[in-house]
Amino acid sequence: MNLYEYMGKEIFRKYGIPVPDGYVIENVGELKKFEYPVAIKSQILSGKRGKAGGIKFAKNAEDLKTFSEQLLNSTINNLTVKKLLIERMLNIKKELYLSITLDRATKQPVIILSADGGMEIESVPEENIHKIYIDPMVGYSDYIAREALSYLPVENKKQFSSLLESLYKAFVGEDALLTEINPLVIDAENNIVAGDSKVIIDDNALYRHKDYMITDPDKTDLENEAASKSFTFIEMDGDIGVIANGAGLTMATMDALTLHKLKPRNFLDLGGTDNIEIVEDAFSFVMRARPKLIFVNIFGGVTKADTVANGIVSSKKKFNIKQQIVVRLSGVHEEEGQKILLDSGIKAFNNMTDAVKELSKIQGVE
Amino acid sequence: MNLYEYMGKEIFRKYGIPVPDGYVIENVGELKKFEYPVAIKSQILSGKRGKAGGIKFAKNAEDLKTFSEQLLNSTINNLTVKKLLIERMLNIKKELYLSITLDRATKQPVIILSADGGMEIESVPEENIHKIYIDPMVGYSDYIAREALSYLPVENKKQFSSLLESLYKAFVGEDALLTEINPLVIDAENNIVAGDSKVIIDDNALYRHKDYMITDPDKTDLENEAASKSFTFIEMDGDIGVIANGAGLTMATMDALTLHKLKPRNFLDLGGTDNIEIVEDAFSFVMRARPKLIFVNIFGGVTKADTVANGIVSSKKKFNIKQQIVVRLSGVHEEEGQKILLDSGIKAFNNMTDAVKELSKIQGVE
Amino acid sequence: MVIINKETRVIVQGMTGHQGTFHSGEMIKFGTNVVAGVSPGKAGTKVNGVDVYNNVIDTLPLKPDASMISVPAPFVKDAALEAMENGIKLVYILTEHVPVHDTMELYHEARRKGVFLIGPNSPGITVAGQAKIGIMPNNIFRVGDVAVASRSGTLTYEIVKAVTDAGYGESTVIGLGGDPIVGTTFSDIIRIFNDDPQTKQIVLVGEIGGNEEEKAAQYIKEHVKKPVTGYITGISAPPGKKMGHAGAIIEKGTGTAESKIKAFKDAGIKVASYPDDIPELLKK
Amino acid sequence: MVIINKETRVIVQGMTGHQGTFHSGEMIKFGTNVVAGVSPGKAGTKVNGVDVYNNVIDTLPLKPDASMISVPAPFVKDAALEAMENGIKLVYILTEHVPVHDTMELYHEARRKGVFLIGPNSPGITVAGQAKIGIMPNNIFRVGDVAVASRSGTLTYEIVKAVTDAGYGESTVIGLGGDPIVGTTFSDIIRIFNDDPQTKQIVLVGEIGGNEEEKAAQYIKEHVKKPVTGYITGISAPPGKKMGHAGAIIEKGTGTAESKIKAFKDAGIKVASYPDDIPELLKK
Repeated sequence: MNLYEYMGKEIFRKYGIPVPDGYVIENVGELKKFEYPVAIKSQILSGKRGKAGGIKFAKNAEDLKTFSEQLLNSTINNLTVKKLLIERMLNIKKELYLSITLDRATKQPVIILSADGGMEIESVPEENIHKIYIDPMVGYSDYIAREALSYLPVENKKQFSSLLESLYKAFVGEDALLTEINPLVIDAENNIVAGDSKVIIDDNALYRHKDYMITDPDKTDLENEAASKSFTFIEMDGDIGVIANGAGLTMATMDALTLHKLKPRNFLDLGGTDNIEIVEDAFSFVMRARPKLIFVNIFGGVTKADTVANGIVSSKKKFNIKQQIVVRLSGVHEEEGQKILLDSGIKAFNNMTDAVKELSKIQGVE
Repeated sequence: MNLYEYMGKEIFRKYGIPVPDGYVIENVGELKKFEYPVAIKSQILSGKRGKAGGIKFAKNAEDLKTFSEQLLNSTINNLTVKKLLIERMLNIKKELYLSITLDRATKQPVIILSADGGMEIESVPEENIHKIYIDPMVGYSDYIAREALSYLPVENKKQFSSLLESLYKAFVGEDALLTEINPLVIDAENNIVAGDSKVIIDDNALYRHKDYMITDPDKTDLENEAASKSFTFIEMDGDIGVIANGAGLTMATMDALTLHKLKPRNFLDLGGTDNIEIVEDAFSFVMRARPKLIFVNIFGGVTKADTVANGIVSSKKKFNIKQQIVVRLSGVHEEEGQKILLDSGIKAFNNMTDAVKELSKIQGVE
Repeated sequence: MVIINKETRVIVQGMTGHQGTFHSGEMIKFGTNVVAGVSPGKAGTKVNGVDVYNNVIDTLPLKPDASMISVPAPFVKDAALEAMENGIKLVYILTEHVPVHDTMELYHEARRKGVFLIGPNSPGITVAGQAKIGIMPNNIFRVGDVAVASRSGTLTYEIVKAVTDAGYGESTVIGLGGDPIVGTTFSDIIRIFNDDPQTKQIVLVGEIGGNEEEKAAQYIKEHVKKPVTGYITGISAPPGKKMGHAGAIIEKGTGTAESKIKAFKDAGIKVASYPDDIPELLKK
Repeated sequence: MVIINKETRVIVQGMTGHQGTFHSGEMIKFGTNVVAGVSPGKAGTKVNGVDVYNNVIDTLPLKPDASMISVPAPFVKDAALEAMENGIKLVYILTEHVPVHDTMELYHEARRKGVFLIGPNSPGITVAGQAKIGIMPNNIFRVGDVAVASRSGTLTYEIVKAVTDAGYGESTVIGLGGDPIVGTTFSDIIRIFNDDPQTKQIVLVGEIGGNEEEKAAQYIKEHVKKPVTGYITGISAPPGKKMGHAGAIIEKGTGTAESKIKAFKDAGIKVASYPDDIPELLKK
C-alpha cells in the first residue's frame, strides 16, 4: 500500500525523524493561522507533482486561501486532489536522497543514498548513487551511518546517524517495502529535515498496523472493496472482464489476451476456493467494472471445475448478465463442470488457446 | 551486580510482569496504610531468607509495626537488613520456578523451568527441571512459550506466554546474566504473579542502565569504592594483602597462597597500567583492609616493573606502611624495578614460588 | 529422486485446520510418509489416522525430516522457526499473504541453519511416484524425466498436466512460491535438477519481478547441458502495477518479462509464448 | 604457522587511540604486516607510518585479512560488526569490559559468517617468528614447537617467558580472553594445534568457569597424540564469588577448578600446580 506524503510523514514523526511543521486540510475552512511562507502540497500518489503544478507557495493568508481553493479537487496527473498538506516552508541549503527498500536479489534491506536529491532517483547518474546492504539477522549498527556519511555532504553527522537509524526502525517496524525521503533537506541552520515522504507498506502485514491503515489510496474504490473481501482485483483499461484462479494463471491469462491484442478490463484472481458464493462475489466485482465480454479461465484443483461452473450459472441469473461469457474449464471435475455449463447454454473450452481464439473471433481482432 | 528483590521487581514491573502490590521502607516511620494481610520481606542478598526468619507476615497494622521493628537493622545470614519490602500477601495455589540465564556452553540464553517452585532450584530433582535454549540471533518466538507450557501446570496460558516474552525482553534489554522468578505464583484466581525476583546485571553493561544503578548491594563499601576507581577488589577473610596484575595472574597468586595454607585478605587486580598513581590507589584500598602482610606480584608488560617499584616506594611513604611488603617483580624493566626496591630496602624476588616461600616463612606456616 | 522420497518423514503444522486436514489426506493417498501433525492444544487427536501433537518438539522421537506449514499467515514465522530451531531440515510453507519481513527473516535463518525452505505461498514439491509435500493435484503426474520449477500454483498444475497429457512424465516438480522473497529460488533449484540423474530435461516457469530467472539463466548458460524450456508470465503487466501476491512489482532495469525472456534465450532456453506451447518445445 | 603469518594483512580499528598507537607500533616491530588503521574522522592521518581511514570499507582495496579492535567497550560491537560485515575473516578484540550480551551476538554472527573471532578481553595471538596481533610482549618468544592457549593475559606472558627461559620455543600462542563468552574456545583451538605440523606439544592455561576445558579434554582424550600440559587457575576462588572479569562465576556441578583438573588428568594431560612448574612438565 502506497501512503500519501502526509501519512508517511506521520510515520516519520512517530520514529523521531524531523519533518516540517504542517497540517492537512480537505477544505479551505480548515485553514489555520500559521507562520508564513508555507508550501501547499497536493496529496496525490504521483511523481513529478511539482512540475504538474501540484505544489504552490504562499507568503500570506490570502495567497494560501487562493491557492488552496485552486488545488483542492483539481486534477493533477489524472488524479483528483482531495487533501492538501500545508507546511512551513524550508530554507533549503542542500537536497539529498535517502531511502531504504527491500532488495529482492539479496533478500536484504538496502539503503540507497545520493548527494543529488530533489529529483527522481532514476535520473541520477549511477555513480552518484550509493547502496549499503543491511543483514536483517544483524540489523542496524552505527558503522552503517558512518559509511553513509562518507558519501554525503552532511555536517551534522550525529543528527544524520540518528535519522538513519530511525528510518531503518520505521522500515522494519512498519513492515515497509520502501521508506523514501526525497529530498532530504539540509536547511540554512544545518538541520536535516524530511522534505517529502514516500512510504509503501506490505499489504500482507497490514493486520499488524491497524492503527493508521484504512483504505489504500493507490486503489480505486472498487479495488479497495474487493481487497476487503480478499480478492486481488485490479481495474484496467480494456473491455474483457477476467476471472481466473491462481495469480500465475491469471497473469498468464492477461498475457495471452494481450498477445492476441485483446484488452482486459480487469485482473481478478479467484484464489484457491471451493465455494459458489465466492465465485458469485467475483462476478459482482467484474460486473461493476462493466466489461463488454467475460472470460473465465479455470484450471481445477482446490477450486473444483464443477463448483465454478455452478457459480457461473448462478451468477448469470443473479446479476442478470447479458454479456457473452467465454469459459475455459480444465482440471479437477472438468467434465462435470462442462456439462453443467452446456446445460445452461454456455460452451466451455478445455484449453486456453482455444478459448482465447474464441474471444478474438467475438471481438473481431483475429 | 546482584539486585535486591525490590529492585528486580521494579524491572519486572517495567516490562509488564505482574508483581504483588508493595512498597519499600527503611524505617517504620515510612509504613503506610495497606490492605492486610501483608508479607514483610527483608531485603538482603541471601538464599534461604525465609528459613532464617527474614520474612514475616502481618494481619494488622500492629503486627506490621512490631515485625518491621524486629527485622530492620537485624542480622540475617550475616547480612544487615537495611530495607524491607512490604507486600500484599498472595493467595498461593501453586508455586513454579522460572528463570532465564546465560548458558556459557552454548553461548545462548536458556529458559529454566520447573513445576517445583518455591525451593532452591539446586534441590529440585534433575528430571523436574526443563531447559529451553533461545538462539540469540533469532530471539523469542511464541512456540517457546507453548513448549514451556507443556512442562508446567498452568491454566492461564495466555498470561504465561506474555510473561515469558516479557521476561526474555527484560533479560536482553537490561543486560541481565540472570532473571529468576522463584516462586512464580499461581494464585487462587489463576493469575500468575512473580513472588520473588533474583536479577543479576552484567557489570560491564551498567553504563547502559544508569537510571536505576547506584552501588552494588552485593559488595562491601570498600569494594564499591574500589569499583568506582575501576579496580577489581574483593575483600576476603585472611591476612595477606595482595596486589597483582592481570586477572589470571592475580587468581594464580591467590591459588599459590592457598596451596601454601596462606590466607589472602583481598583480591586486587592492578590491571594493565603504567602509572604510579594507580599503584598508590591500589595500596590505599589494600591498606584500608588492614592486612598483616603485603604481597605484590607483578609480571611486567604494559605495566612496567619499574613503575610498580616506584609506586611501592612512594606508597610506603604516603601511607606510612609498617607491614612487611614481599615483592615479586619480573618481566619488562625487571632489573630497573628490583634496583629501585633494593635502594629503599625492599628485597624483590623474580619468581613467584620463591616469593610465596618467603611469605610462608614470615607467617610461620612452612 | 530429488529432495524428498517415499521415506521422507513429514510432519504437518496446522494439520487440524481445513487445509491441513484435506491436503495431508491427499498427501497420504499420494504415498507421502506423514508421521505426525502439530496443532497447539490438539494433542491426542488424530487426523487421517495420524497422531497430532501440541509442539514440534513432541514429534522429535518420530525423527521428522520435513515439515509442511499450513497455519494462518500471522503465525507462519513462529511455526517455521519452531520447525527450524528443532532441527527440521526441510520446511515447506503453503500459506499465502505472509508478511515479507517475516519471510526475509526466515530466509536468512534457513540459510544459516542449512534448512531447505520452500515457499511461502507455494504449492509445494512433488516427486512423481515417490512423495508429495504440498497441494498439487495427485492425478496430474506420471513418473518420468521432466523436472519442473515454477513460481506459480495453478499455472504449474496446468503445465504439468499438459506435459503428462503429451506423453511425458515428471521427475521432480517444485513450486517455488509467488512471493517477492521465497526460500528456494530458480538459481538454487537449477543446480539440483542439473545434478539429478533422473532428470533429463527441465521446465522453468518464471514470472516478472526479481532477478532469479536471470541468475538461473546465467548458470544454465555456463553449466547445464540438459535441454531447458522456459515460460515467463507477466508480459502484459503495466510497469509499477502490482499483480497481487504474484510478486510483480517491476524493478528498475531488471525483473521485466522482456529481460527474463532475453536472458532465457541468451542461455539457449527455448521460450514458450503460451503455457500450452510447452509440451511442443520439449525434447522428444 | 597457525592462523596468521608474515603475510597476513592486518588493520587496526581504533589505531589513533593510546592503546592502538602503542600496540600497533609493537606489532610492526614484531614483523606484523599492518596495512591500515581505522578511526572515524581521522582519515588522512598516519600512525606509525601507516595510513588511517574513516571506515573499514575504505581499507578494502588493501585486502585486509584481519582486524584488531582496540576501541572503548561501548563501541566494540559496532566495530566488530563493521569488520565482519565487510568480509574480514579474522577479528581480534583487545578491549575488556565488553557487555556479555554484545559478545554473545558477535559470537553467533562470527560463527555464521565463518569469522575467526578472538576475544574480547584477550592479549591476542602470536606466531613466533611470523606475526603478532595483540599486546603480548615482543621479547618473550622464541621460535619453537610449543603451542600455548590461555584464558589469561599477564599469566600467559609469565608462562611463555618461563617456557622460553627453560630453553623451549613457541609455535603459536593465543590468549582466548578472560570473559565468560569468547569467540574462540579451547575446544576450537585444540583441533587447530593438533593439526599444526609445527606444534609438537601443547600448553593449556585454563580457569574456573564454563566447561570449555572439559570439552577440550574430551577431544584430547579421543584425538590428540601430542603431549599436553595444563594449568588451571581459581582453585582458591570461593564458590559464587566473582573474581572480576576473570569469568569466574562458579557454575553448578561443572566449571570448578576440581572438575577441570580432573578432566585434564583423565585425558592424560600433565597438570601443573603452579605456573612456574609448567616448563618442568614439558617433554624434552
